[in-house]
Amino acid sequence: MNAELNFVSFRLVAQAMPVDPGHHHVLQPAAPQAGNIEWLYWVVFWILFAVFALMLAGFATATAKARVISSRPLPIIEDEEGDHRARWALGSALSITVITLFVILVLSVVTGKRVEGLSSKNPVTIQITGHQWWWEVTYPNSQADQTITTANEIHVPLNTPVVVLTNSADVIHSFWAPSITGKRDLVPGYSSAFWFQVAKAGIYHGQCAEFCGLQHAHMGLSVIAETADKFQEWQQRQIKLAAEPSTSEAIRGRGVFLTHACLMCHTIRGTDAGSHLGPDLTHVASRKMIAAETLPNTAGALAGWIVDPQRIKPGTLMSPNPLAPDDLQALVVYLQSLQ
Amino acid sequence: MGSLNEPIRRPLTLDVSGLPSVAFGHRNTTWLANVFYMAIEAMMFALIFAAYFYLRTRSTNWPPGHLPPSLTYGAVNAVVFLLSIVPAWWVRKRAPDGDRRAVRNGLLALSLFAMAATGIRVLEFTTLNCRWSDDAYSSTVWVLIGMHSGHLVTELIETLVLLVISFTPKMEGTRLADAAINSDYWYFVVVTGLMIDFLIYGTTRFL
Amino acid sequence: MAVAEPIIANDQDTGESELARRLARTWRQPTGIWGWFCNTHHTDIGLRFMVTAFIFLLLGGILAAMIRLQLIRPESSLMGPDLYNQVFTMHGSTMIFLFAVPMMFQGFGVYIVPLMCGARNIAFPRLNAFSYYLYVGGALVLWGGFLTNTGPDVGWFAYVPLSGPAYSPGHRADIWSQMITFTEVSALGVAICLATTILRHRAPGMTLNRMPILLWEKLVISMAVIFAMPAVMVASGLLLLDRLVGTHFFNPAEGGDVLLYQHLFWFFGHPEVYIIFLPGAAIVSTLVECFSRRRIFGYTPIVVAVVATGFIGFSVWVHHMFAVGLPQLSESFFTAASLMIVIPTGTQFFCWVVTIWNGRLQLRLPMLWCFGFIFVFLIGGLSGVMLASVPVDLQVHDTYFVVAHFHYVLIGGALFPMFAGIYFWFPKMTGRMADPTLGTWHFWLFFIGFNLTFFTLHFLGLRGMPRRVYTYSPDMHWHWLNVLASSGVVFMTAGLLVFLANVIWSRRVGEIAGNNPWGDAGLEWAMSSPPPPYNFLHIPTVSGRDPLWEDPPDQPVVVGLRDDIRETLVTQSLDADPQHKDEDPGPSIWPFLTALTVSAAFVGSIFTPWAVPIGAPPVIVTLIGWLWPRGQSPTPRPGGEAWVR
Amino acid sequence: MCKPLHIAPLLMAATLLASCKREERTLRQPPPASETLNTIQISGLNPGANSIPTPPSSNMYQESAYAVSEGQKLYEGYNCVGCHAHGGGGIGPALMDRDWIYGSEPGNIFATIMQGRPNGMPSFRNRIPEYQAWEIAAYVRSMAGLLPKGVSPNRTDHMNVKPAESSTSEQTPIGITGLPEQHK
Repeated sequence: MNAELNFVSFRLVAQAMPVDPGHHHVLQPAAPQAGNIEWLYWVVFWILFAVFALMLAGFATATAKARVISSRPLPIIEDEEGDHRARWALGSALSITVITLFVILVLSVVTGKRVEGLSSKNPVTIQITGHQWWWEVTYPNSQADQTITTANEIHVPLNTPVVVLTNSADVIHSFWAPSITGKRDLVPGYSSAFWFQVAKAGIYHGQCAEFCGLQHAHMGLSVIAETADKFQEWQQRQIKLAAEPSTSEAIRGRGVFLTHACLMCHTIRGTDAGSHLGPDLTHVASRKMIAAETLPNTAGALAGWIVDPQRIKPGTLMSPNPLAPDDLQALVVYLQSLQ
Repeated sequence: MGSLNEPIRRPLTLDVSGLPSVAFGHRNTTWLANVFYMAIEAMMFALIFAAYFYLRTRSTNWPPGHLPPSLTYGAVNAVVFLLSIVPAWWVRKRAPDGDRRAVRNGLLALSLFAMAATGIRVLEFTTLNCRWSDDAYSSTVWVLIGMHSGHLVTELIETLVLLVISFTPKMEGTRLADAAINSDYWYFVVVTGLMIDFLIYGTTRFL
Repeated sequence: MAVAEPIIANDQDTGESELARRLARTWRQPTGIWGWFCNTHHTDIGLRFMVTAFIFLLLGGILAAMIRLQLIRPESSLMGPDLYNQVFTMHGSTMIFLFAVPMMFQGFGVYIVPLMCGARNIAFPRLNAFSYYLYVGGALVLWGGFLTNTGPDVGWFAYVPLSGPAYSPGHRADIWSQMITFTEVSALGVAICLATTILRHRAPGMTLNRMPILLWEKLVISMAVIFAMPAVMVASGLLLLDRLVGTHFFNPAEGGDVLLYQHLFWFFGHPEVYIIFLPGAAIVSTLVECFSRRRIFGYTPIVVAVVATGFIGFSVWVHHMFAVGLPQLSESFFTAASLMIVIPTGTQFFCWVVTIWNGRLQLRLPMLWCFGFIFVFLIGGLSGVMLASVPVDLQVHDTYFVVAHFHYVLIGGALFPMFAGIYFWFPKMTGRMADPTLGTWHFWLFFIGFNLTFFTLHFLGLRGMPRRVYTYSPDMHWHWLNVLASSGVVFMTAGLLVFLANVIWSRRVGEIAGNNPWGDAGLEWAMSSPPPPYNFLHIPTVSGRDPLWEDPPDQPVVVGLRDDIRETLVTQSLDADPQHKDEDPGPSIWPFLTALTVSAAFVGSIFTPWAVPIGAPPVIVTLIGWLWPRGQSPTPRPGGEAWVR
Repeated sequence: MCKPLHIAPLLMAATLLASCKREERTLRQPPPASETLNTIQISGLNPGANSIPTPPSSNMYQESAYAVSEGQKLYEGYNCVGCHAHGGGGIGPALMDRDWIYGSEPGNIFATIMQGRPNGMPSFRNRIPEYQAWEIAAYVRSMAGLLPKGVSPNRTDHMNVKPAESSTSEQTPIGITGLPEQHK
């Protein structure tokens, strides 16, 4: 019965529509944090490259100078004098080493301060909770109905400090968006905080960096940096309850959602579905990707994911849903209406 | 500087035929191995002590939701440990003199003390006021006492084996040295035992 | 049996061959299958360690090839996540616990150290044999698990809570945890044997000040093992308790703490790196001296550096945990400590340059591998400096950049020196020279393949590819770099095949080596190749750091050790003055039987806690069998000369 | 003489298979075996008389540590805890004791989850996929000590509210044991 839908395999989807997952490069920073680290990286790199070149030159010169070709053991050299002469060389080499290391230490500590020290007021606060294998993203607000909950996509306003509070629901995960800042582990039993501030509008890809089980490879996220206006607009939309379905197919789709396995795990605010085992789907259609940045959020991919998620992310807690084709169609239409 | 390929004549010798073949104390190689062994064990205890204090910082109350372990048996065992130092010291003192009778009596007394300590330890488990699967605190207490009990039993068996040997003619030089090393190890068991007592009976009350 | 007259040196011309015959009979190891399990001679056990570890290098290499094959294209369906996670965990665990330490520390140490000390056997040879069997037991447990789909799938570090009872069902993590117990007990046993041998069985005259650098490093490593390995045993032991009897050490909901595990693990994990690297550095120091044909420059600075490395190695573990978000002050401290490691390592590099500079370099095969080490390890060490810096580490931690870094450090620090050492001591072990042409092919194939694979991984890391992912999306553009990295595997495999061919061929028909083919200074070259079961006809005495180079022709030898029992000489720790005689316990089946009972208890406790009380009595019985006195030596009496208090 | 040699590989193969089952991670479930359940009459009054659904492959879930662990996650996630607590019972009956009102066989528990029972247990048909219901059934049985210890989880990372599944002693279920007479 689900055979006709199996063609929606991941690979087909991926080939049909290549998606740009966003910037994801340590050396292409888009935020002052990653920028400072990139600067430090290159400074340290060139210092060490010089060290490397000097050491190799030393060995090469020594080899060229001392090499004797012989396949029998040569007699031993008595060279007290040579030892004596070389002492200053060892001493000065070590002094240079110590000075170099000290410079690197100072640069590192200073950069660390610049990366971590929070200077600005009125930050946007985001709570990120790691799950096997997706990210729960909450924008807490003192009024419960103003709190936004979404998954895997983090919208942030440009040039505004963003404080990220981290937590984990199961095992250790690690939040990492290389173009923005270094990583931070999400450790169960610990809540910690770090901050960043994006300077360039765009979509930045991130990925879980701590091994967290079967689908560690498919635990992506994206940071979407946009102007303050756009961010406000997005926020206002997200606060709303789910849109009422307008077409008959969408209404049917909501029925499918509420009478099948979907409601056991997912929340759609404004309906009876209120479980927090899986991502909140109240505004699922506003996201670019699904399944923790594994598939593009298109009708085909969504249908393929609902029918057989284990094909795409083997081991995920989401069960296969062998729905009748028109039920599936209606469900997808409904989900796509949840802007 | 001799050439490498010439046959080397060796007219000079260092004659060691007169050297002794039994050594006591720090000269004995087994003594050295025992020191290394104790270092390994001490490291393990130290790490679990560290874990104990580390976990302490993760709870507001200590012990969390339990009564501290009852003092009775712990206190009795501490006294037994302290008294047992006497026969251990006696064995260690008399062994280098080759006094087999004194060593045998010392080993007998030491094994009685070790048996008493083991017996009391069994009772001690019943008065810890927690079960290992209750929480992290209880787990640590059980592992500390459990690990130490393992050492206690090992030491008891070792002493008993030495005691049996001491009744045979095999109780000669090297075995006497072993008996002395066994005393060193007993000291180690006593010291770690007292430290653990302090940790689980003391810090739960005073910290 | 009558007590034989000690051979007195004056009539040594007639006595030498007779003495050799008697010693050979006294020190003979039993043969046959039963005898194989009774053997306690260090050269045999050392070779077994090396051969077994090499087999696991090959097996771990096959797993590595599987990983590279899987990653050669995006969304590859070659392996699913379940198998892939087992494969990379097995690769790491095999290489660290079943190859690197058993080869570099146990294998080379057990084989070379007693020979370099001038001893007839290792101290506590039965403990040494027992350690070998336990190591094999651990290896069988791990690979047996893997072959029955019970291979650990939680990473070689097995972080909780992923490896805990809630997220790792079945016995996979238990297998990992008990493999740790097996291999660490084995390493600890060998550490005790080696440290005691070095401190008590050195030839008279080999004061601490004259000890070869290799012995210094083995001593420091033994100490590092003694103080570091307990940490991982505690970590894996507590993990096992959490999984087996439901304790709460790592359960945050009940006052446990998941970072406690990381602290314990890395308190072992970082010294472990030096336990693997220092033997490599020791081999390089030995070879640089030999092939520069002069005393090594900077003996004292090198020794100080080695000891310092041993100490500093214990104060840097937190740099594996920068990403958990520690206070800035402690981050700066651990950055500084991690950078400090460069100073002793740099010292060794500078001393090697000077030694070569002022010497007459013979670039023979083992030395070629040393240059390979210098190039590769230098890159790894310098990228390590980058990782010591917290901000940079936060970016590249847990990416392929780190994978590249530690393969440069570990393959550079262990595998290259290992091949150097094998080619160097091959004549001593087999009596024949390894073929230098094949060895050179081996070098270049391996060197090119290695750099192709692992240098590329740096770029993947900077492009944001995390470690331990079983696949990646084609949209991430990591594809071609992965193809490039995987292509290096072909060269490395070819290199290893050439090596195996070389060993098989040279062992049979290689050039006969003689006692000291390289003209080296160490005492291990003073006897025939391969060494006789008694090692030294006369235990030598030593008057300098490079005995075979410096000792005058009339350097005294030790006489007066009995040749009818396995008598050994014990010397003082510092000055190596003869102190007393000891008796080597000789071959015995009991270490093997004890290893069997201990293994049964360890394996049983994967499944039930009752294995401990049930498994203990057989262990006790075999231990008593092992230690029960059996000697026929006459009883020394107090007051007699054979007695020292 | 030869016979023991022949048996050895067999034994090895047997242990191998046994461990395979325990360690198997069946990530892609087979399609639902049958639609039988939909045709079963919902009659809460006499459930023992119904034919008991059998799992797709015999004991596939009972012998897999992974399936039991998944069942545990679902038990928490689907809020079974809300009524049954962590096995100790509350609004709903206790699950870790010997009393089985509707039978202790996996099929009974499966039917209970799918059909619901009078006095409060709702039906989860169409809500919980069949394989997940089997996994939950396996976990429920592990709480009562009816599964081998090797597959039962020892503790969760939650508050410690009950003894470990694998430390629960073997129990003889009382009440309806589940197997219809003719099967016994």
